Amino acid sequence: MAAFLWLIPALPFAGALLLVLLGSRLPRALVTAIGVGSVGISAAITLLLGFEYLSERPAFYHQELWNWFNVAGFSPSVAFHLDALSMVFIFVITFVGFLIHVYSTEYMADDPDYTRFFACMNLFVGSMLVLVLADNMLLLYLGWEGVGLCSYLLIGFWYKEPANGYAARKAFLITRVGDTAMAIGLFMLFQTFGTLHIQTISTEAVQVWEVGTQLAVIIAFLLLGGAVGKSGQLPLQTWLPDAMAGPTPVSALIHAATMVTAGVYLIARMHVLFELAPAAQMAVAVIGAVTLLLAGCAALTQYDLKRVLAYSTISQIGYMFLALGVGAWSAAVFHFMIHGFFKALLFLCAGAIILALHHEQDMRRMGGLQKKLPVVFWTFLIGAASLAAVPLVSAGFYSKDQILWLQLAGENGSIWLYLAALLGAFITSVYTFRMVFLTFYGDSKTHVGHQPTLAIRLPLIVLAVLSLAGGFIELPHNFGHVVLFSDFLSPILPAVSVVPDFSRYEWMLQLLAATVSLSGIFIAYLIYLKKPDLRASIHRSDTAMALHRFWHSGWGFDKLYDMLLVRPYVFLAKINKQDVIDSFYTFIVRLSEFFHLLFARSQNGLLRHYVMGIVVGAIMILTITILL
Amino acid sequence: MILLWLIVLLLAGGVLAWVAQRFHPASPRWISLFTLLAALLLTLMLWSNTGASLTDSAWLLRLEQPWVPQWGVGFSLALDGLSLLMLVLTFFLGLLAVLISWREIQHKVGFFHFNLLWVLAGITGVFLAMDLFLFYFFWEVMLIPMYFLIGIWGHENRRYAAYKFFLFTQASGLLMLLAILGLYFMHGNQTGTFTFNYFELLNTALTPQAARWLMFGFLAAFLVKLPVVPFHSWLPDAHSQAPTAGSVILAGLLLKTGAYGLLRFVLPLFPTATVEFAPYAMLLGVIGIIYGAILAFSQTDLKRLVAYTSVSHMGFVILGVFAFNEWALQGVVMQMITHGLSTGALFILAGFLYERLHTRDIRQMGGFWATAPKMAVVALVFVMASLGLPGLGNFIAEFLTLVGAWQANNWLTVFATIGLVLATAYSLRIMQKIFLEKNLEQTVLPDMNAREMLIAAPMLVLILWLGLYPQPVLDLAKPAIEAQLQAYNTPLVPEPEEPSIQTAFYLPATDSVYFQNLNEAFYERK
Amino acid sequence: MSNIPMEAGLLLAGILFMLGMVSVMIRRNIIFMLISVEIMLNAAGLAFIVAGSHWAQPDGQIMFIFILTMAAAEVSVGLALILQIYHQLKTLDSDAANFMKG
Amino acid sequence: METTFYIAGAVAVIATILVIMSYNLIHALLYLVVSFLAVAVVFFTLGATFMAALEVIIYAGAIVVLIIFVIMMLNLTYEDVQQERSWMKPSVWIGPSILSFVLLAELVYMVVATEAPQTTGAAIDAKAVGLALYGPYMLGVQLCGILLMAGIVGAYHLGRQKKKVVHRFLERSAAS
Amino acid sequence: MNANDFLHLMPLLILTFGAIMNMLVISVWRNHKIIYVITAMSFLAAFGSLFELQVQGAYSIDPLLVIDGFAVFYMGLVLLTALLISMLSYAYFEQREERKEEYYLLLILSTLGACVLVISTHFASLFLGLEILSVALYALIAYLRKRERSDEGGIKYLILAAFSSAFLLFGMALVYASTGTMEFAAVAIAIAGLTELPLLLLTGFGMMIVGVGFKLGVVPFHMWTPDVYEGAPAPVTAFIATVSKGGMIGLLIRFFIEVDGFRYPVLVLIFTIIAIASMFTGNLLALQQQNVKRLLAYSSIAHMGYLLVAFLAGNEMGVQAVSFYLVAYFITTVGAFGIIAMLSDKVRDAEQLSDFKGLLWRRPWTATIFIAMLLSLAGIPLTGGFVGKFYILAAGVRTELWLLAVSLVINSVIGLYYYIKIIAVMFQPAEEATIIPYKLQPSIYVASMGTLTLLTLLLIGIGVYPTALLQLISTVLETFQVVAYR
Repeated sequence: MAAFLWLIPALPFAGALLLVLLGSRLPRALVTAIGVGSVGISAAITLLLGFEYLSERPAFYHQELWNWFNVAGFSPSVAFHLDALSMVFIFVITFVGFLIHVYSTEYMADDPDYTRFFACMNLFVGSMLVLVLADNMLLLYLGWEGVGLCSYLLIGFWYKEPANGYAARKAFLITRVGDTAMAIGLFMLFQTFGTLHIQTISTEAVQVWEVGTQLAVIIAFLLLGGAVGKSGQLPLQTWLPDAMAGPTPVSALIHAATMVTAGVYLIARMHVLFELAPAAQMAVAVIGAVTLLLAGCAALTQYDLKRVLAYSTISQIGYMFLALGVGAWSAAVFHFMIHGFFKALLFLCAGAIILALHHEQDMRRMGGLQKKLPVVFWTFLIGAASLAAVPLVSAGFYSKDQILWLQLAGENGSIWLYLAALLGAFITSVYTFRMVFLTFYGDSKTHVGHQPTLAIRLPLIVLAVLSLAGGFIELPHNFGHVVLFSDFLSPILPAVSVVPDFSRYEWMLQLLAATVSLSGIFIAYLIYLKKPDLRASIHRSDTAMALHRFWHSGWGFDKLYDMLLVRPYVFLAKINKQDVIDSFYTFIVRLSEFFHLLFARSQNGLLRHYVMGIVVGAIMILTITILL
Repeated sequence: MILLWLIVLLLAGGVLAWVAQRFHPASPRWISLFTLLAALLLTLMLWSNTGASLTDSAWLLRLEQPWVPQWGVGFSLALDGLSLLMLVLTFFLGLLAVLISWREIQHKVGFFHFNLLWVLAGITGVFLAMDLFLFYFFWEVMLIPMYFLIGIWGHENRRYAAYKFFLFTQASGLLMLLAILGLYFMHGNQTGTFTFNYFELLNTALTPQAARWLMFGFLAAFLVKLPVVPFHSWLPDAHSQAPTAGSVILAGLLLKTGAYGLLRFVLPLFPTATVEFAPYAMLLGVIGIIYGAILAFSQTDLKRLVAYTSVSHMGFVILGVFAFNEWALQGVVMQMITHGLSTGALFILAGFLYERLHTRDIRQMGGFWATAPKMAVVALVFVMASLGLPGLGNFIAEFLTLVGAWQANNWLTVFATIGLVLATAYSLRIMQKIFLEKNLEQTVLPDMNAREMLIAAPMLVLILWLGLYPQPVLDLAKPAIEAQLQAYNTPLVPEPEEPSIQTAFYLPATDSVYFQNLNEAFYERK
Repeated sequence: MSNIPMEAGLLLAGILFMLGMVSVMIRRNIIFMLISVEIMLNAAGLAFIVAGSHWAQPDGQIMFIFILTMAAAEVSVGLALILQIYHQLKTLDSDAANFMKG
Repeated sequence: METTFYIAGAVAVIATILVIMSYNLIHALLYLVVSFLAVAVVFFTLGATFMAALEVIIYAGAIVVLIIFVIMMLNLTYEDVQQERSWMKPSVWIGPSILSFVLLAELVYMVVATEAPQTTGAAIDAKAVGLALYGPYMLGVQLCGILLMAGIVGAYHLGRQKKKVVHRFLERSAAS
Repeated sequence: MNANDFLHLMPLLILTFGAIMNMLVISVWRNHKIIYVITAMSFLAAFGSLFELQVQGAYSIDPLLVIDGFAVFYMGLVLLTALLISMLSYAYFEQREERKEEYYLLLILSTLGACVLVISTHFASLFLGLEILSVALYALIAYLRKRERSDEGGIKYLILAAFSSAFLLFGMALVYASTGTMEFAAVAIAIAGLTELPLLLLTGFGMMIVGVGFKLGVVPFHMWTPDVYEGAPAPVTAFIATVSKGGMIGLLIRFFIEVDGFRYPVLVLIFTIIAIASMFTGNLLALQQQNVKRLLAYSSIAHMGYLLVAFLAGNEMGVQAVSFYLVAYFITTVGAFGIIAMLSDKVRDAEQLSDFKGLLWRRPWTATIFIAMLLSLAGIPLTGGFVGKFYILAAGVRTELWLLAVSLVINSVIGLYYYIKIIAVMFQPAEEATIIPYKLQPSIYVASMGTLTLLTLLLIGIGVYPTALLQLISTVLETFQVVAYR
């Protein structure tokens, strides 16, 4: 089966290519077949390969397609490397991707650009697969930029609205900033190792560098830059909320489940490097912590259903970074997977709602959908529970709990990070259930149109099941002690070393986390359902409202960047539209013209003056003769 | 001899095209089409025949004929991988230029094709000449027909643009001529043989002072042609005013002659002076990258915008050339080719749009994706190529250049890399303004027709091919590049062994040998 | 025969030459200009004769003869031209012959 | 002899200055004749007797007479003298005079500053001149002939009036 | 004088004979065609007689003349150019002047003067040659008597030329006073021992430069050029630009190299200043000029500056470069003025820039020839002008005259601007012609266009394959005894 590894990314690419080339001539059914089918077959191959992998348990599969190029020893290949880490990722990508494709067939059914949508989606899936399967950094970079392109195309899918185009460009540009840092990191990696082959770097790095070598730290920081950009972490997070301008399945696939977690993948992939650079690793944790709080607060204040989810995504990825920062690699990846399930679910539900409400996204205009869209309600609830980490039943609880626990218990952990994570968990459950209550409870405010059919329901249900059950493959050791997942990853990602003293507090901490989560739900219940007065009093308070506005605007980052970077740049470009350097040459031309006019006046046609000219010349010559 | 025939073929084709117009108004098109096709096939044949001979010598073909023996001027042509690549690009783009002009050029068709073919002949000569006099000769020969192309068939401000183009290039070219003469006499006084032959002149021993001045002479010509920032101001005008075919040839080929000159002449002739000058040259490159990008961002004239992107992209070329290592130089060669394709394609698109809308103002465009999806996709690919998206040729070029430049100068490379972000800004603006947003004027833009697809398709295929499997090109250029670098030092990195992956399982650390060598070499240099 | 220093002769020639030169510059009447040029040529001839006498050679005088010839030819052509101009412009003002400039 | 030279030189200079300054063409020409005669005396003092004669005959004679003929043909009147006077404003002549003076000063400086090789001047009689003229300078004489031919042909072509024009001119001169 | 002398003077004799023949024929029967044929034949015969000279070393006819390789080359150049000009003149004068026969007479005499100039080795022959040239030119310039401009040009040239001749003569007198001889070689011997020249001699040289500079039309003695170029009939303008200047250049080289003026920094400095000033002034003056004849006049000022660069190089290469450049420049100038002559109508010459509007579409072949000529002037490859300019630069660089070389480069660029301006005018959309050339008889038309085409081919020929001409120049110049090259 390993020989078919290349088919996994190739099929979506082929699908995209077919759709681009023949798209306009194909009947819609065939478009659907190609678009969904290619990803579906990929998913199937992935599953088969996964089973094979589980049964054979090799270190990794490797497949080289061709040597990309070879310049003076710089010889990256187009080659795939499948190990446990990639396995998890390709599973999520193909499987969730497939579900979302299925969902899209209904969601996008009325869109005139149906073909373009599937072409882009397929291209995205292909690129994402290349990203996670690449055996060298350059190929990874290819996928990395490829998904950026698809993200751009899909955010701006409804291109007629200028705001969408703006959001798309913003997404591309901001991630590109991070990518640039990453590219510089790659140059340095190449300079040091003479190759960009990931495995080689991983093995060599330990030999070349001591822990904390400056070069390693710099490179790790630069790679972090890339990760931060792609994963919407501070300070490059501002593009992600705006990215919700794209169709909802896109948000589900790209901006929740897969692409935005590429940063997590990168750091996990290069974990050797980060272990050699503690400062950078600490930075990962801090960034994660700060981001999760900031984004959580921002999510509290949003009215746009999708924006809430977007901020929540940022926040959840903050958790993953937090985990990565303390060296809990597999915990991060686990949370990635679970998050992939429930966040995709939430987005898809949101999509179903939006579709039903005639593209209404404002939660203030929703309400009372509990009865009218039962399937959506229940699945949404499951997703929300998972996001809010409702204890025991939800998968999110297990993944998040592990992270919380390791903040304290992990070797690199600290109480501050833990507290931040805990606070984040509280905020998460508040905004999650704020969303639930505002959307599904209360009075119905908008007419419900489209009822979801099978193509929507099926993905919702599957994902809901996964969001519930997914957590059971990895249970805390005081609580079932299932370590299927971390075991699976253990050849790749070292287990975090736990400070043993903390083990006995584990129960307590779990309880604390559960309490926090539930109390958050309760508070949301109070404010948004039970006691509307409370909400009104918040609205009356000036400070609260100022804070609200501040959070609503995403902590003012947009404005800040606008003022610091965008405006000066645009201004600079505007004033120099005519190119100052050009005026220098114009000046030379003017100067010669001036001299021309000056000389031309001497040529006045008067004979006497001409004679005088000769005399002056004679005088000059004689003067020179005398003087020299 | 075949090299001479190539040039003669083009010249004769040009004359024939001009004359043929008398007999049938459409015949010049067919004549130049077939001429270029023949030339392209000939060069491709050369390429396919040179697989084996590449390894032992950089030079594939040489032609030496006395020309002006009194001065030591020979009609000396030679072909190596670099030249061959440039020739293929020349004829390919030339072919496209004929196709684009099929409908755009409706008056003085014969004279147009005459000029077109003569420009190409001049360019071919530049890429082949191995005698400095001959080189300068061809260098100038290509100007006049280009001047006509811009001046006669250009847009509204064509005369100004044509003047500017001509004066800039001529001024700089004459400075180069001075330097050539200086070199000639220095060599002659040293050895007693006065010759313009490139291979002989390579052995001239120069005092640092003299080398510096002579290098500046050569640089003047090449930097203006390239163009590097303070000397770029001819380019936006020339590019935006030229007819589409002219823009394609300007951007795709004429700029490349500057890069080619740097590689072929400046590097090997003045190894010490260039090293001395390298930081400044790289700085110029970085300034060009960033300055060009900023200017491109603010333009509203589509062709002008693309022209400024050329300025930005050519910054990478000079950055790479003065990094003096194989990565960078390979990157430069790739950049020459891919930039020719991508920018050429953008100009072609601008031409298509102009043909339909009679404007180049992007403020009057918008929302064309709806009616012209094919064009949009093509544009998308080349816009992405221009911002350096991996998988397309430009990425390989820019990445290799930057990797190479990084070895030479860290900070400048950082700034050059920032240029990639700025490239994103202006590239996306192109897409946004033309194909996205609302179609304000309610223009129904017809999509590309078969002829236009015939133009676009090969370019798409090539840019993808170069992005995914550039090795044939790199292999072809390799001996040539090594030869240019000979004067500097032996390559830093010994040839890597073929990675011996027989099984599906990767055996790690096979390349640790060369990585260690590289490291040592690197730290030694520091 | 004479003890006249050559310097004196040359100075005389020089002064005459300069006088002729001034005259060409300040006169607007074309005939005057022509006359002035004759003065200059005559001065040059004087210089030749001074030099020839100084070196005791006939060459200086021969040059004078040539100058004489040339002056005659020149004056004849010049006068013919002046006549022609006078008929065209009805004036001898050299400033009036001023169609071409710039 | 020396005194004669200096006196003749002074006369030549003064006469030339008067040529420059006179407003009437005929007066100027008369002064010019004086100047030429003075120069002829200078030639004589320098021992170039034959040249002195030639100066008188050709310059003072032929050329001046030629000019006078033309002046007569042009039929200049008192208005022309007035006009001449009006043209001679200080603003016109000061600049050129200064220029000439500078040039003269330079020339004087050069002539005086030079230490010319000392040789005694000797009279060259007409015979020596003739021998040289028809000896080494034979070709020169022939070229002179060609020069005169050019002059004559040129003057003939340029001076030739269209019949009609001549006619009108005569008519007008008769009327005035 | 012996038979051998006569043999060596054959070209001059033939020209004289031609002139006399013309005169006789005119007195009997005025016929344009016959006179024309006689003239052309005498130029041709004179040119042909050059081949009979078979110069071995220098043949000197003491004290005035010398026939050596250099002289033969320059005479040949002058005669051929004169021949071409006479061929173009036929078409021009056929329609314009009722008395066109004297023109040819004067043309022959003028050419004779130029020939004497280049073979003279003595101040007397220099002077006589110069004057024959000038006096004939006065009449030629003013030949179209009915044109006010023609007369104006004539009188300007006459006064100024006589004025500058006076300077030349005075200078020669001073040199003579200082050295006691008027032969170039003897002057050279007289000053050979001196490291520093006596002031008197320098003054003499200085004043001679005025005369020479005037004929060459270099700054600051250039002011006559535009007016005379504009006023003179187009073929005469071509004659002034080529034969008259070429003769002077030949003389200058001979004299300067004979006395080895390069040893004296003063003279070199003067010529350097003149060269640079000429290049800049000429080109800047031409920049916005709307009258093509004036424009070419200004450009000729600049071209003389270029020539001085090679001249100042003062080496063998410099002389060859000057000679080569002259060939190219002559062809170009004759071609350009030939075109102007071809396009002119009865009343005025086609000299306004607007007269050339759309010429490329109206008369493609004529325009192409003109473009070739302009490009050659600008020094663009494929034309002789390029090789010439290259040669000059090479000579300059060889002697390391960097300042001059760089000035030349800058000026080439300035020059380029106005040359291509004319070209640009020619390919502007065709309009109604403002000037309608006289319809020539087909045979004359074909002959004239044939001549111009031949010139173009020649120009491109020496541009693409200069070897033959270079070979010729170097063999012919071998006999030219150069005292000392640097």
